[in-house]
Amino acid sequence: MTGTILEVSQLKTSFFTENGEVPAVSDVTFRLEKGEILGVVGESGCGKSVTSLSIMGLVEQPGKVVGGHIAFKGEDLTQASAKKMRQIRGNDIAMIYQDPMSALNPVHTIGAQLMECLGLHHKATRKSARRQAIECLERVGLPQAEQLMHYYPHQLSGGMCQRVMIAMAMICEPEVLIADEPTTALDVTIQAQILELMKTLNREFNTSIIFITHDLGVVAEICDRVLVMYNGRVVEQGTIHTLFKAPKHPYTKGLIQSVPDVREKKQRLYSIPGMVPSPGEIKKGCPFAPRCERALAQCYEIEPPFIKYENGDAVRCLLYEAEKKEVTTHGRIGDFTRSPQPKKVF
Amino acid sequence: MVESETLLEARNLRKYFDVKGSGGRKHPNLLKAVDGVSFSVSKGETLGIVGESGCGKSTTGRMLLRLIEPTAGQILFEGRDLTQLSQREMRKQRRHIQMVFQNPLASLNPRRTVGELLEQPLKVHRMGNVSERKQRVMALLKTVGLNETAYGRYPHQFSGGQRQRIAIARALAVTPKLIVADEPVSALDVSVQAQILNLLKDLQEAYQLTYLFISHDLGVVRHISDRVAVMYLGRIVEIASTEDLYNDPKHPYTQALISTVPIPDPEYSGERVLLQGDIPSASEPPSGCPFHTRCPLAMEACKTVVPRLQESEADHFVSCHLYHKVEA
Amino acid sequence: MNQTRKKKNMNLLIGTIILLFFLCLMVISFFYTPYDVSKIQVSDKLQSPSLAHWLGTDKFGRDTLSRIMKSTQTAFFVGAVVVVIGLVIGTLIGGIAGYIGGWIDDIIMRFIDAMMAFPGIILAIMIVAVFGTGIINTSLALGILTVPSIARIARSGFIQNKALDYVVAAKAVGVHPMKIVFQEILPNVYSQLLVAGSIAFAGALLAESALSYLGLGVQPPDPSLGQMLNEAQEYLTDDPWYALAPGVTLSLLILGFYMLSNGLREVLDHRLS
Amino acid sequence: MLAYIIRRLGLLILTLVFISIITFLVFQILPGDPVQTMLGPDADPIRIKTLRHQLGLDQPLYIQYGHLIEGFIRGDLGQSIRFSMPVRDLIFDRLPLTLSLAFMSLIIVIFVSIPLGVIAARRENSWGDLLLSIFTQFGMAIPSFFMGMILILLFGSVFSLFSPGSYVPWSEDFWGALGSLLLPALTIAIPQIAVSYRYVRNGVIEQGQMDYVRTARGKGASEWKTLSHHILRNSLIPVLTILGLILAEVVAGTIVVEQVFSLPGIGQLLITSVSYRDFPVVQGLVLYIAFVIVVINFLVDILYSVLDPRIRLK
Repeated sequence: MTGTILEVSQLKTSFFTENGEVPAVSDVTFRLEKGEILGVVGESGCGKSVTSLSIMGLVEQPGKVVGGHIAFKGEDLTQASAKKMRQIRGNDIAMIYQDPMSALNPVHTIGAQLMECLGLHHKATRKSARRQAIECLERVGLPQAEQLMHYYPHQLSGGMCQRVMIAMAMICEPEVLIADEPTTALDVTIQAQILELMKTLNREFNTSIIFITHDLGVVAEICDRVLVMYNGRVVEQGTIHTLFKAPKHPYTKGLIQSVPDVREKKQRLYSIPGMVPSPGEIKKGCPFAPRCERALAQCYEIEPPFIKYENGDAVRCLLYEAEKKEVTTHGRIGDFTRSPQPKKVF
Repeated sequence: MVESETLLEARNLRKYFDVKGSGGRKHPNLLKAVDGVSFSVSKGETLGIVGESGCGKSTTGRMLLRLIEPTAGQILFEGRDLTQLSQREMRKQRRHIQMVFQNPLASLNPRRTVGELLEQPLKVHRMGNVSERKQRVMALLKTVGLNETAYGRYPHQFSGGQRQRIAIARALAVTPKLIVADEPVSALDVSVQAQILNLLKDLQEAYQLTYLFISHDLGVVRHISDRVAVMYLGRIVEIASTEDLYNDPKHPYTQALISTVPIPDPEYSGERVLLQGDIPSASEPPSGCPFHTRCPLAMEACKTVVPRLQESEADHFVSCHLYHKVEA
Repeated sequence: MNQTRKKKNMNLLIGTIILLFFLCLMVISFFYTPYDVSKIQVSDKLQSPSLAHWLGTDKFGRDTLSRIMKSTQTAFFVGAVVVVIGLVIGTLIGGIAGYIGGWIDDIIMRFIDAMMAFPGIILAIMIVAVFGTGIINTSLALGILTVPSIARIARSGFIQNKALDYVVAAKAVGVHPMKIVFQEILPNVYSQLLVAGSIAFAGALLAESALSYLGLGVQPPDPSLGQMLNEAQEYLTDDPWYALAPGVTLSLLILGFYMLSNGLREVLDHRLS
Repeated sequence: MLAYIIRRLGLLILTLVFISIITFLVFQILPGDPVQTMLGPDADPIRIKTLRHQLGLDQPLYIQYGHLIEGFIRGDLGQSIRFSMPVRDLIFDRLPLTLSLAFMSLIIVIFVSIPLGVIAARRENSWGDLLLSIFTQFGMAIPSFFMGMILILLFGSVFSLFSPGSYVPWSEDFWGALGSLLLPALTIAIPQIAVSYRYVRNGVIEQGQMDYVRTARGKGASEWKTLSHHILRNSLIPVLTILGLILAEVVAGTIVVEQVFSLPGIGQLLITSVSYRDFPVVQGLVLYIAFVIVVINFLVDILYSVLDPRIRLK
């Protein structure tokens, strides 16, 4: 269960609006190892969802992937034909979304929607597709799967819909599952159930998961490694242990400190001053500089380099340039030495 | 705990909604959004109300201002029963109880400038003349950390956090005694959420405000509240001081709720209580204890007998048969 | 996105230009028309356009341009009366139904649904059949017929806005209900009503001309475009100009109002997004 | 589902009662005595009285209303004053023509507007879309009687394909009947195509942005499959809601267009009856037309619930 399954390098996705080109994602580089859960965390507008849609080839007009590579098992998805992408989507890379209620088609039954996936990728008979669908529903912990096949999405609760979505994503046994804020719309007790389910599936099927969220608690609970994104860039990357214990980037530090803790009462929360910039708002220098307490004069001038460390961690901040071990200005994937496998949490 | 003066007391509040449809006219389905809720808020404290979606926390908050008319129960504000007031008297009372909503963009009329929005409560309650009002608005903007140039601009020209500051300034305008904040930081990013929480704390200190803080986020509630009430299916299942409730939760639901909050610390290895199944629908609540369908510790009695909210330790109330003998 | 913005300006721009042109024509016609509208000159009948008669003449030799100019008076008068009646009564009824809700809303909506089930023109014919024809009766009949559709729009606007937090927030501040209706909700609904009003204007022009064409609307000597088309129909193949001139005028007028409404709607959508 | 149908049926009856009351009131209570209007201002008072009695107008209102409803249910709508024959027979003579005209128009509307709307939505903001939106604005702005004249002018004089006023009944010559009805049907259909086209276009665009469409693409469904299987079904639901309105307009359209093409249908009967103040005929016609439209609206509602499980399974 080793090996890299997905490599994203220098991904750039822009939206072409009346105000010209607005980059939603600029220079995102990471790799996803087989069987790991990679967290992507950041606030609204940081480009985390656009990154996932870019991988799926589902960025819609007026958006477009304008640069970089997405290598899936050696094939560059940015260059793949529409037909090839359709074969990969749902079969090799599947996705689940934030709002499970609206992500299911209201006029088709659960069964029909599940079986559609099989029909698209495997030439299964109706009977065997039906059997597989029912099995899949049972696997995600839905009771009375048989009857559920005839239900419509509006007859189920949010938590059940998300289970159906997961079943739908897993039915073709994909190697990569992209989960875009899958628990944000759910209550805490239901969120816990879904997180548990995803951990189990990850363990059982060795599926690699990209888990997008804004909730640091969720990241700490489920992920092996994390990317922190800000304004379309990866600002820090590391295993959850190093990232939470010794965050490097001032933004990561601020973010971790500003979360109220359910275990203890802090007298005062740390808060990052200012507000989240919209994509394309900051044209020069480090996008976090205006909110950064440790910003240097040159932070407003130079785009900081993506500094990578031996152990696979990386940070995009001028403060660490002095102690850099290995610097690459544009962070090409081949330039950094292979990191040791991240430690499994379970 | 030091006994302090009670500002507001809710007694046995209930709100039943008629659900149109299958029930027909003779047997309308009753949705018991809030089913007998009692609590009190002392001057200067923050009472947090926490619970999952559909537990009735928002309805409770809105009933305190009679934005939703209670089906039954009393709301004593400074000893006066608000449910007995005429509409006219109630409008006057609203000067003392203000509200902050979850989505600031929706709660600010898009066609009014920030100046107009902040002046409106002053005008309604006939406070000051034109120039005094303008002065007050400018002062308010400063208080919540906004620039004076905000005066002539429209809500959509601000970011989410700034809009919430505007909404808070509007609530502050008439120097209320109580502010009901309904999920005021849920729509905000983490970094901005911290700013608004700090602002609320600062304002409380500066103006001796009393808050009723409604949220689904247990971390946020812990941070801001002095006491916390946990709601489930229209009832309060536990109410205690924040420290007691979080360090020693009594009700199995509270225990599960606190244990399932993801902790931003990968080393943390607390035990998680995973609840099975979904929250039942409020229009078809279970018999007995509303939580018994998901409770890991449910007993036979829980299915039939509704537990009452009773003191189990000093100032720690819980509604669970585990702590009180079942009364036939 | 770029293109929609251009198109939006186009709708509003062209619509306004067309309507301003006809408004000017109407204003001028109060003081001046090239020929006397009712002057019959049989020797000049059924002429094609010429320098003397820019748009030709009708079967009695009357100047078509002059008659079209006078007809715009009728068109704008009927349209204005219809829209005013529709907007005032419709907003009132719809607003009450939407804001108060409950059984009052149920009853009003049943009544409106029943009225909407009738094709408008049939109701108009029915009313005209009883009250008699003529410009005033036609306007009143069409005005009443416009009420349901506007009431529906007003109602849904009030219902939408009533549930929004800013209305609840105004209540929480202690604003009087009447002030909430007029100062908070209405300004957020009136842009929708403006759009509905300009569509209703187009609808009124369509219905009035249809009635007049059928001989059941505006009666001579009041000039009307529908009437002119009716007269022209028998000469269609031999003297197409006779029908084309009033027909094109009518279509342009209606088009102007439709474009105006589309333009307004797009401006509105843009502002809200 | 059954509960839904029963509730709709209740609404249907309620609407019918409302409509009959409106019709009744317009003809009975409003100022302007119909008998006086019928016979002219200087009519003989005795004749007025006799006619009033004949029509049952001297009875109390509720009895008159009862008679109207009773007659309507039995299919008896009284005698035409002008033609001295039962109103029912007059209507049934002309019904086939008007019905086939309305039906043809509806078919044209559906088969033209849906593909056009889908195409425009898929190429949103392209030149084709822009052009279609201009065309449809014209389609809505040109009054049907003028549109009819333009078509007669084009197909009649320019291409000599059609001669107006040459109606052939279905029983005599099928193709002839079809030919003589095609232009009028098209005339009625054009503005409704414009209306329906917009709903289809906006529906497809709106539904195309929904999350479930992304899900379908995420599963690997092709564009065609996504459109046909997911988007179209959902976007036709709002189109159905205006189908009732379109239908009412189509029926209204026949009245005017029959006049343009000199077709002896219901519309012509209505107009002549109004001109001759033949009130029993007018009242009967209005009631029947309203009845038909309300029943069709009811059927549309049922169809709506079949297409949308959220309503069916509430």
